[in-house]
Amino acid sequence: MKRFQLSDTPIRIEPLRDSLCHQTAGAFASFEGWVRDHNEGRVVLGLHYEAYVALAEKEGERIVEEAMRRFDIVEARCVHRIGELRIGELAVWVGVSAAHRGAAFDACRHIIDEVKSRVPIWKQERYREGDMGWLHPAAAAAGKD
Amino acid sequence: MKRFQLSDTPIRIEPLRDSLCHQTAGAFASFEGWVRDHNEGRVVLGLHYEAYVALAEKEGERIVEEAMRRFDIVEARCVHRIGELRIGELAVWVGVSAAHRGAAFDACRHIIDEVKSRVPIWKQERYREGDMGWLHPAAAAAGKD
Amino acid sequence: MAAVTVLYFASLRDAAGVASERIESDAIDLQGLFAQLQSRHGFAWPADRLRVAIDGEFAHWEDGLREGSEIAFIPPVSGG
Amino acid sequence: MAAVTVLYFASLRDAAGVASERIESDAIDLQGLFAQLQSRHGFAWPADRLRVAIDGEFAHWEDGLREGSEIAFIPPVSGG
Repeated sequence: MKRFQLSDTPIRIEPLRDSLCHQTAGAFASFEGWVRDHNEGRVVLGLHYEAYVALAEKEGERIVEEAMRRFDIVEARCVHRIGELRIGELAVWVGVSAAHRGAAFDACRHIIDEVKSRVPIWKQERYREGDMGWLHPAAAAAGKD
Repeated sequence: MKRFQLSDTPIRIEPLRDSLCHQTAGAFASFEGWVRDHNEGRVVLGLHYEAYVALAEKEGERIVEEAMRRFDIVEARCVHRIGELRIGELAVWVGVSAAHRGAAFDACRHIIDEVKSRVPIWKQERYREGDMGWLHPAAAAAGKD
Repeated sequence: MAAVTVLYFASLRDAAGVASERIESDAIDLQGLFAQLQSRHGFAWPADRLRVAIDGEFAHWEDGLREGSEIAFIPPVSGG
Repeated sequence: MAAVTVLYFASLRDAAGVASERIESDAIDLQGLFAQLQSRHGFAWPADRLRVAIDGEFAHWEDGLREGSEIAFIPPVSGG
Protein backbone atom coordinates (compact mmCIF):
# COMPACT_ATOMS: atom_id res chain seq x y z
CA MET A 1 0.00 0.00 0.00
CA LYS A 2 1.26 3.44 -0.93
CA ARG A 3 1.15 5.84 2.00
CA PHE A 4 1.22 8.93 -0.24
CA GLN A 5 -0.98 9.40 -3.26
CA LEU A 6 -1.91 12.04 -5.79
CA SER A 7 -5.58 12.09 -6.77
CA ASP A 8 -7.23 13.78 -9.73
CA THR A 9 -10.68 13.06 -8.30
CA PRO A 10 -12.24 14.25 -5.00
CA ILE A 11 -10.61 12.71 -1.93
CA ARG A 12 -12.89 10.34 -0.02
CA ILE A 13 -11.98 10.71 3.64
CA GLU A 14 -13.80 7.81 5.24
CA PRO A 15 -11.93 4.89 3.61
CA LEU A 16 -8.62 6.67 4.26
CA ARG A 17 -9.43 7.19 7.91
CA ASP A 18 -10.67 3.60 8.26
CA SER A 19 -7.43 2.28 6.75
CA LEU A 20 -5.54 3.74 9.73
CA CYS A 21 -7.64 1.99 12.38
CA HIS A 22 -5.79 -0.55 14.46
CA GLN A 23 -6.62 -2.15 17.80
CA THR A 24 -3.42 -0.84 19.36
CA ALA A 25 -4.12 2.74 18.24
CA GLY A 26 -5.80 4.95 20.83
CA ALA A 27 -5.24 8.26 19.08
CA PHE A 28 -5.84 9.60 15.59
CA ALA A 29 -4.92 13.05 14.30
CA SER A 30 -5.79 14.36 10.87
CA PHE A 31 -5.24 17.50 8.86
CA GLU A 32 -7.20 18.80 5.89
CA GLY A 33 -6.28 21.67 3.60
CA TRP A 34 -9.35 23.36 2.14
CA VAL A 35 -9.50 25.78 -0.80
CA ARG A 36 -10.08 29.24 0.65
CA ASP A 37 -12.01 32.03 -1.07
CA HIS A 38 -9.21 34.55 -0.59
CA ASN A 39 -5.44 34.76 -0.42
CA GLU A 40 -3.24 37.75 0.33
CA GLY A 41 -6.15 40.15 -0.02
CA ARG A 42 -7.47 38.84 -3.33
CA VAL A 43 -10.76 37.05 -3.96
CA VAL A 44 -10.09 33.52 -5.22
CA LEU A 45 -12.70 31.78 -7.37
CA GLY A 46 -10.96 28.45 -7.72
CA LEU A 47 -7.61 26.87 -8.28
CA HIS A 48 -5.57 24.34 -10.13
CA TYR A 49 -2.88 22.06 -8.69
CA GLU A 50 -0.15 20.85 -11.00
CA ALA A 51 2.41 18.21 -10.00
CA TYR A 52 5.59 16.73 -11.34
CA VAL A 53 3.87 13.40 -10.79
CA ALA A 54 6.81 10.99 -10.89
CA LEU A 55 8.86 12.95 -8.38
CA ALA A 56 5.91 14.11 -6.26
CA GLU A 57 4.84 10.52 -5.63
CA LYS A 58 8.37 9.50 -4.63
CA GLU A 59 9.02 12.51 -2.42
CA GLY A 60 5.60 12.25 -0.75
CA GLU A 61 6.16 8.58 -0.02
CA ARG A 62 9.58 9.38 1.45
CA ILE A 63 8.04 11.99 3.76
CA VAL A 64 5.43 9.61 5.18
CA GLU A 65 7.94 6.78 5.54
CA GLU A 66 10.31 9.12 7.36
CA ALA A 67 7.46 10.00 9.75
CA MET A 68 6.76 6.29 10.33
CA ARG A 69 10.36 5.84 11.47
CA ARG A 70 10.77 9.09 13.35
CA PHE A 71 7.58 9.08 15.44
CA ASP A 72 6.04 6.39 17.64
CA ILE A 73 2.97 5.93 15.43
CA VAL A 74 0.94 3.02 14.10
CA GLU A 75 0.02 4.15 10.59
CA ALA A 76 0.06 7.30 8.43
CA ARG A 77 -1.23 8.34 5.03
CA CYS A 78 -1.45 11.46 2.88
CA VAL A 79 -3.41 12.21 -0.28
CA HIS A 80 -2.99 15.39 -2.34
CA ARG A 81 -5.39 16.54 -5.03
CA ILE A 82 -4.25 17.64 -8.47
CA GLY A 83 -6.32 19.32 -11.20
CA GLU A 84 -9.14 21.84 -10.86
CA LEU A 85 -10.61 22.54 -7.39
CA ARG A 86 -13.52 24.66 -6.26
CA ILE A 87 -13.74 26.84 -3.12
CA GLY A 88 -14.19 24.64 -0.07
CA GLU A 89 -12.86 21.51 -1.74
CA LEU A 90 -10.41 19.26 0.03
CA ALA A 91 -6.91 19.84 -1.37
CA VAL A 92 -4.84 17.64 0.93
CA TRP A 93 -5.56 15.10 3.67
CA VAL A 94 -3.13 13.72 6.26
CA GLY A 95 -4.05 11.10 8.85
CA VAL A 96 -1.97 9.46 11.56
CA SER A 97 -2.89 6.82 14.14
CA ALA A 98 -0.79 6.12 17.24
CA ALA A 99 -0.98 4.63 20.70
CA HIS A 100 -0.84 8.10 22.23
CA ARG A 101 -1.94 11.51 21.05
CA GLY A 102 1.37 13.39 21.30
CA ALA A 103 3.01 11.33 18.56
CA ALA A 104 -0.14 11.42 16.40
CA PHE A 105 -0.27 15.24 16.47
CA ASP A 106 3.49 15.66 15.99
CA ALA A 107 3.68 13.26 13.05
CA CYS A 108 0.60 14.74 11.36
CA ARG A 109 2.00 18.23 11.58
CA HIS A 110 5.43 17.10 10.43
CA ILE A 111 3.97 15.41 7.36
CA ILE A 112 1.93 18.40 6.21
CA ASP A 113 4.86 20.76 6.85
CA GLU A 114 7.21 18.60 4.79
CA VAL A 115 4.67 18.00 2.01
CA LYS A 116 4.15 21.73 1.65
CA SER A 117 7.85 22.47 1.52
CA ARG A 118 9.24 19.51 -0.46
CA VAL A 119 6.71 17.88 -2.79
CA PRO A 120 6.74 19.30 -6.36
CA ILE A 121 3.13 20.49 -6.51
CA TRP A 122 2.15 24.02 -7.55
CA LYS A 123 -1.01 25.99 -6.92
CA GLN A 124 -2.44 28.30 -9.54
CA GLU A 125 -5.16 30.61 -8.22
CA ARG A 126 -7.92 32.04 -10.37
CA TYR A 127 -9.01 35.51 -9.22
CA ARG A 128 -12.27 37.43 -9.42
CA GLU A 129 -10.68 39.95 -11.77
CA GLY A 130 -10.13 37.17 -14.32
CA ASP A 131 -6.38 36.80 -13.99
CA MET A 132 -4.53 33.79 -12.63
CA GLY A 133 -1.33 33.43 -10.67
CA TRP A 134 1.10 30.68 -9.75
CA LEU A 135 2.11 30.58 -6.12
CA HIS A 136 5.84 30.22 -5.55
CA PRO A 137 6.31 31.08 -1.90
CA ALA A 138 9.72 32.24 -0.74
CA ALA A 139 11.34 29.85 1.72
CA ALA A 140 11.01 32.52 4.41
CA ALA A 141 7.21 32.34 4.19
CA ALA A 142 7.10 28.57 4.59
CA GLY A 143 4.90 27.25 7.37
CA LYS A 144 2.43 30.11 7.22
CA ASP A 145 -0.63 28.51 5.62
CA MET B 1 -25.25 25.66 18.74
CA LYS B 2 -23.39 23.89 21.51
CA ARG B 3 -19.71 23.45 20.73
CA PHE B 4 -19.31 20.61 23.25
CA GLN B 5 -21.64 17.67 23.54
CA LEU B 6 -21.93 14.36 25.34
CA SER B 7 -23.36 11.55 23.25
CA ASP B 8 -24.75 8.21 24.39
CA THR B 9 -24.88 6.97 20.78
CA PRO B 10 -22.03 6.48 18.27
CA ILE B 11 -20.47 9.77 17.12
CA ARG B 12 -21.11 10.54 13.45
CA ILE B 13 -18.02 12.35 12.20
CA GLU B 14 -19.13 13.66 8.83
CA PRO B 15 -21.85 16.11 9.95
CA LEU B 16 -19.54 17.40 12.69
CA ARG B 17 -16.71 17.97 10.24
CA ASP B 18 -19.06 19.59 7.74
CA SER B 19 -20.35 21.98 10.42
CA LEU B 20 -16.85 23.47 10.69
CA CYS B 21 -16.49 24.25 6.98
CA HIS B 22 -16.27 27.93 6.17
CA GLN B 23 -15.09 29.74 3.06
CA THR B 24 -12.44 31.61 5.02
CA ALA B 25 -11.05 28.39 6.54
CA GLY B 26 -8.07 26.88 4.72
CA ALA B 27 -7.04 24.45 7.44
CA PHE B 28 -8.82 21.81 9.49
CA ALA B 29 -7.29 19.69 12.25
CA SER B 30 -9.10 16.92 14.06
CA PHE B 31 -8.39 14.47 16.84
CA GLU B 32 -10.09 11.17 17.59
CA GLY B 33 -9.70 9.02 20.69
CA TRP B 34 -10.28 5.34 19.96
CA VAL B 35 -10.85 2.54 22.46
CA ARG B 36 -7.64 0.49 22.59
CA ASP B 37 -7.46 -3.23 23.26
CA HIS B 38 -4.88 -2.82 26.01
CA ASN B 39 -3.84 -0.41 28.76
CA GLU B 40 -0.89 -0.57 31.09
CA GLY B 41 -0.15 -4.15 30.14
CA ARG B 42 -3.70 -5.49 30.54
CA VAL B 43 -6.00 -6.75 27.80
CA VAL B 44 -9.10 -4.55 27.60
CA LEU B 45 -12.33 -6.02 26.20
CA GLY B 46 -14.42 -2.86 26.36
CA LEU B 47 -15.19 0.13 28.47
CA HIS B 48 -17.77 2.36 30.00
CA TYR B 49 -17.66 6.16 30.24
CA GLU B 50 -19.59 7.81 33.03
CA ALA B 51 -20.06 11.58 33.29
CA TYR B 52 -21.36 14.10 35.77
CA VAL B 53 -23.47 15.31 32.90
CA ALA B 54 -24.53 18.76 34.13
CA LEU B 55 -21.00 19.83 34.98
CA ALA B 56 -19.30 17.98 32.10
CA GLU B 57 -21.42 19.84 29.55
CA LYS B 58 -20.65 23.20 31.15
CA GLU B 59 -16.92 22.57 31.56
CA GLY B 60 -16.58 21.15 28.05
CA GLU B 61 -18.33 24.17 26.58
CA ARG B 62 -16.05 26.49 28.54
CA ILE B 63 -12.97 24.70 27.17
CA VAL B 64 -14.04 25.07 23.54
CA GLU B 65 -15.13 28.69 24.04
CA GLU B 66 -11.78 29.46 25.65
CA ALA B 67 -10.05 27.97 22.60
CA MET B 68 -12.22 30.12 20.29
CA ARG B 69 -10.94 33.24 22.09
CA ARG B 70 -7.35 32.15 22.61
CA PHE B 71 -6.51 30.88 19.11
CA ASP B 72 -6.99 32.46 15.69
CA ILE B 73 -9.53 29.87 14.54
CA VAL B 74 -12.82 29.89 12.65
CA GLU B 75 -14.82 27.17 14.40
CA ALA B 76 -14.31 24.33 16.89
CA ARG B 77 -16.36 21.46 18.27
CA CYS B 78 -15.92 18.48 20.56
CA VAL B 79 -18.13 15.46 21.22
CA HIS B 80 -17.45 12.87 23.94
CA ARG B 81 -19.15 9.49 24.16
CA ILE B 82 -20.68 8.17 27.36
CA GLY B 83 -22.00 4.66 28.07
CA GLU B 84 -20.67 1.32 26.81
CA LEU B 85 -17.99 1.28 24.09
CA ARG B 86 -16.36 -1.56 22.19
CA ILE B 87 -12.71 -1.86 21.11
CA GLY B 88 -12.02 0.48 18.19
CA GLU B 89 -15.04 2.69 18.85
CA LEU B 90 -14.71 6.45 18.75
CA ALA B 91 -14.63 7.83 22.32
CA VAL B 92 -13.98 11.52 21.65
CA TRP B 93 -13.80 13.74 18.57
CA VAL B 94 -12.32 17.25 18.34
CA GLY B 95 -12.36 19.35 15.18
CA VAL B 96 -11.03 22.86 14.52
CA SER B 97 -11.09 24.96 11.36
CA ALA B 98 -8.87 28.02 10.86
CA ALA B 99 -7.37 30.22 8.17
CA HIS B 100 -3.94 28.67 8.79
CA ARG B 101 -2.79 25.30 10.00
CA GLY B 102 -0.71 26.35 13.01
CA ALA B 103 -3.71 27.68 14.92
CA ALA B 104 -5.87 24.70 13.89
CA PHE B 105 -3.34 22.18 15.27
CA ASP B 106 -2.63 24.19 18.42
CA ALA B 107 -6.31 24.70 19.28
CA CYS B 108 -7.19 21.07 18.57
CA ARG B 109 -4.45 19.81 20.85
CA HIS B 110 -5.32 22.33 23.54
CA ILE B 111 -8.97 21.26 23.54
CA ILE B 112 -8.26 17.53 23.89
CA ASP B 113 -5.65 18.19 26.59
CA GLU B 114 -8.07 20.31 28.59
CA VAL B 115 -11.00 17.93 28.09
CA LYS B 116 -8.93 15.05 29.39
CA SER B 117 -7.78 16.96 32.45
CA ARG B 118 -10.87 18.98 33.39
CA VAL B 119 -14.15 17.46 32.23
CA PRO B 120 -15.80 15.16 34.81
CA ILE B 121 -15.88 11.96 32.77
CA TRP B 122 -14.54 8.65 34.02
CA LYS B 123 -13.44 5.56 32.16
CA GLN B 124 -14.12 2.09 33.51
CA GLU B 125 -12.19 -0.65 31.72
CA ARG B 126 -13.37 -4.24 31.48
CA TYR B 127 -10.47 -6.73 31.43
CA ARG B 128 -10.03 -10.17 29.92
CA GLU B 129 -9.76 -11.68 33.39
CA GLY B 130 -13.31 -10.56 34.13
CA ASP B 131 -12.57 -7.71 36.52
CA MET B 132 -13.18 -4.02 35.90
CA GLY B 133 -11.32 -0.92 36.95
CA TRP B 134 -11.98 2.82 37.13
CA LEU B 135 -9.20 4.98 35.77
CA HIS B 136 -8.25 7.87 38.05
CA PRO B 137 -4.93 9.07 36.68
CA ALA B 138 -2.65 11.04 38.95
CA ALA B 139 -2.14 14.61 37.79
CA ALA B 140 1.50 13.78 37.06
CA ALA B 141 0.43 11.31 34.36
CA ALA B 142 -1.76 13.84 32.55
CA GLY B 143 -1.04 14.28 28.85
CA LYS B 144 0.22 10.76 28.33
CA ASP B 145 -2.62 9.15 26.38
CA MET C 1 -27.68 21.53 60.26
CA ALA C 2 -28.18 21.51 56.52
CA ALA C 3 -29.91 18.86 54.40
CA VAL C 4 -28.01 18.26 51.17
CA THR C 5 -27.88 15.68 48.37
CA VAL C 6 -24.45 14.17 47.74
CA LEU C 7 -23.48 12.63 44.37
CA TYR C 8 -20.78 10.01 43.96
CA PHE C 9 -19.04 9.02 40.75
CA ALA C 10 -16.82 6.19 39.51
CA SER C 11 -14.75 4.50 42.24
CA LEU C 12 -16.16 6.86 44.84
CA ARG C 13 -19.65 5.56 44.04
CA ASP C 14 -18.41 1.99 44.25
CA ALA C 15 -16.99 2.75 47.71
CA ALA C 16 -20.17 4.52 48.88
CA GLY C 17 -22.38 1.79 47.44
CA VAL C 18 -24.85 4.44 46.21
CA ALA C 19 -24.85 7.00 43.39
CA SER C 20 -26.38 9.65 45.65
CA GLU C 21 -27.67 10.09 49.16
CA ARG C 22 -29.58 12.72 51.07
CA ILE C 23 -27.91 13.60 54.34
CA GLU C 24 -28.10 16.11 57.16
CA SER C 25 -24.79 17.47 58.32
CA ASP C 26 -23.51 20.00 60.84
CA ALA C 27 -20.23 20.39 58.94
CA ILE C 28 -19.24 24.02 58.58
CA ASP C 29 -17.82 23.58 55.09
CA LEU C 30 -17.42 21.06 52.25
CA GLN C 31 -14.10 19.90 53.65
CA GLY C 32 -15.85 19.03 56.92
CA LEU C 33 -18.68 17.28 55.09
CA PHE C 34 -16.21 15.18 53.13
CA ALA C 35 -14.39 14.18 56.33
CA GLN C 36 -17.69 12.97 57.83
CA LEU C 37 -18.60 10.97 54.70
CA GLN C 38 -15.08 9.62 54.36
CA SER C 39 -15.21 8.10 57.83
CA ARG C 40 -18.69 6.71 57.18
CA HIS C 41 -17.89 5.13 53.78
CA GLY C 42 -14.15 4.51 54.14
CA PHE C 43 -13.14 6.54 51.08
CA ALA C 44 -9.49 6.02 50.23
CA TRP C 45 -9.16 9.40 48.52
CA PRO C 46 -7.80 12.35 50.51
CA ALA C 47 -9.74 15.55 49.82
CA ASP C 48 -6.77 17.15 48.06
CA ARG C 49 -6.97 14.55 45.28
CA LEU C 50 -10.64 15.40 44.64
CA ARG C 51 -12.55 18.39 43.37
CA VAL C 52 -15.91 19.43 44.72
CA ALA C 53 -18.97 20.95 43.07
CA ILE C 54 -22.18 22.55 44.30
CA ASP C 55 -25.28 22.56 42.12
CA GLY C 56 -23.38 21.72 38.95
CA GLU C 57 -20.51 24.19 39.36
CA PHE C 58 -17.03 23.72 40.75
CA ALA C 59 -16.77 24.99 44.33
CA HIS C 60 -14.11 25.45 47.03
CA TRP C 61 -13.55 23.17 49.98
CA GLU C 62 -14.02 26.21 52.25
CA ASP C 63 -17.52 26.91 50.89
CA GLY C 64 -20.35 26.36 53.40
CA LEU C 65 -23.28 23.95 53.05
CA ARG C 66 -26.39 25.48 51.52
CA GLU C 67 -29.69 23.93 52.55
CA GLY C 68 -31.09 21.83 49.69
CA SER C 69 -28.00 22.01 47.51
CA GLU C 70 -26.52 19.17 45.49
CA ILE C 71 -22.89 18.41 46.27
CA ALA C 72 -20.59 16.26 44.12
CA PHE C 73 -17.17 14.89 45.02
CA ILE C 74 -15.16 14.49 41.85
CA PRO C 75 -12.32 11.96 41.70
CA PRO C 76 -9.53 12.39 39.11
CA VAL C 77 -11.12 12.36 35.68
CA SER C 78 -10.24 10.00 32.81
CA GLY C 79 -12.18 11.07 29.74
CA GLY C 80 -10.73 11.14 26.25
CA MET D 1 26.92 17.52 -26.79
CA ALA D 2 24.09 15.71 -25.03
CA ALA D 3 20.46 15.42 -26.13
CA VAL D 4 18.10 15.79 -23.17
CA THR D 5 14.43 16.43 -22.53
CA VAL D 6 13.68 19.40 -20.30
CA LEU D 7 10.43 19.67 -18.31
CA TYR D 8 8.99 22.99 -17.14
CA PHE D 9 6.35 23.48 -14.46
CA ALA D 10 4.05 26.24 -13.25
CA SER D 11 5.34 29.78 -13.96
CA LEU D 12 8.49 28.38 -15.53
CA ARG D 13 6.33 26.60 -18.12
CA ASP D 14 4.39 29.81 -18.74
CA ALA D 15 7.70 31.61 -19.38
CA ALA D 16 9.06 28.86 -21.64
CA GLY D 17 5.76 28.57 -23.51
CA VAL D 18 6.10 24.78 -23.57
CA ALA D 19 5.74 22.00 -20.98
CA SER D 20 8.79 20.21 -22.31
CA GLU D 21 11.35 20.45 -25.04
CA ARG D 22 14.09 18.27 -26.46
CA ILE D 23 17.39 20.09 -26.74
CA GLU D 24 21.03 19.47 -27.48
CA SER D 25 23.45 21.24 -25.19
CA ASP D 26 27.17 21.47 -24.67
CA ALA D 27 26.75 22.59 -21.06
CA ILE D 28 29.07 20.76 -18.69
CA ASP D 29 26.53 20.59 -15.87
CA LEU D 30 22.91 21.36 -14.99
CA GLN D 31 23.85 24.84 -13.82
CA GLY D 32 25.27 25.55 -17.25
CA LEU D 33 22.22 24.08 -18.98
CA PHE D 34 19.92 26.28 -16.92
CA ALA D 35 21.98 29.38 -17.80
CA GLN D 36 21.58 28.59 -21.51
CA LEU D 37 17.83 28.05 -21.21
CA GLN D 38 17.42 31.09 -18.99
CA SER D 39 18.92 33.35 -21.61
CA ARG D 40 16.80 31.71 -24.35
CA HIS D 41 13.46 31.92 -22.48
CA GLY D 42 14.09 34.89 -20.21
CA PHE D 43 13.41 33.05 -16.95
CA ALA D 44 13.20 35.46 -14.02
CA TRP D 45 14.26 32.81 -11.49
CA PRO D 46 17.91 32.58 -10.46
CA ALA D 47 19.10 28.97 -10.22
CA ASP D 48 19.49 29.20 -6.45
CA ARG D 49 15.72 29.64 -6.05
CA LEU D 50 15.07 26.43 -8.02
CA ARG D 51 15.73 22.76 -7.51
CA VAL D 52 16.70 20.41 -10.31
CA ALA D 53 15.88 16.78 -11.00
CA ILE D 54 17.16 14.12 -13.41
CA ASP D 55 14.94 11.21 -14.43
CA GLY D 56 12.48 11.74 -11.59
CA GLU D 57 14.99 12.21 -8.74
CA PHE D 58 16.40 15.35 -7.19
CA ALA D 59 19.89 16.13 -8.51
CA HIS D 60 22.68 18.64 -7.92
CA TRP D 61 23.45 21.64 -10.06
CA GLU D 62 26.98 20.29 -10.48
CA ASP D 63 25.74 17.02 -12.00
CA GLY D 64 26.62 16.49 -15.67
CA LEU D 65 24.18 15.98 -18.56
CA ARG D 66 23.46 12.35 -19.38
CA GLU D 67 22.49 11.58 -22.98
CA GLY D 68 18.75 10.88 -23.20
CA SER D 69 17.93 11.93 -19.66
CA GLU D 70 14.89 13.92 -18.55
CA ILE D 71 15.72 17.10 -16.65
CA ALA D 72 13.23 19.14 -14.63
CA PHE D 73 13.69 22.62 -13.20
CA ILE D 74 11.54 22.93 -10.10
CA PRO D 75 10.37 26.37 -8.95
CA PRO D 76 9.35 26.89 -5.29
CA VAL D 77 6.48 24.50 -4.53
CA SER D 78 3.04 25.48 -3.20
CA GLY D 79 1.12 22.31 -2.48
CA GLY D 80 -1.09 21.86 0.57
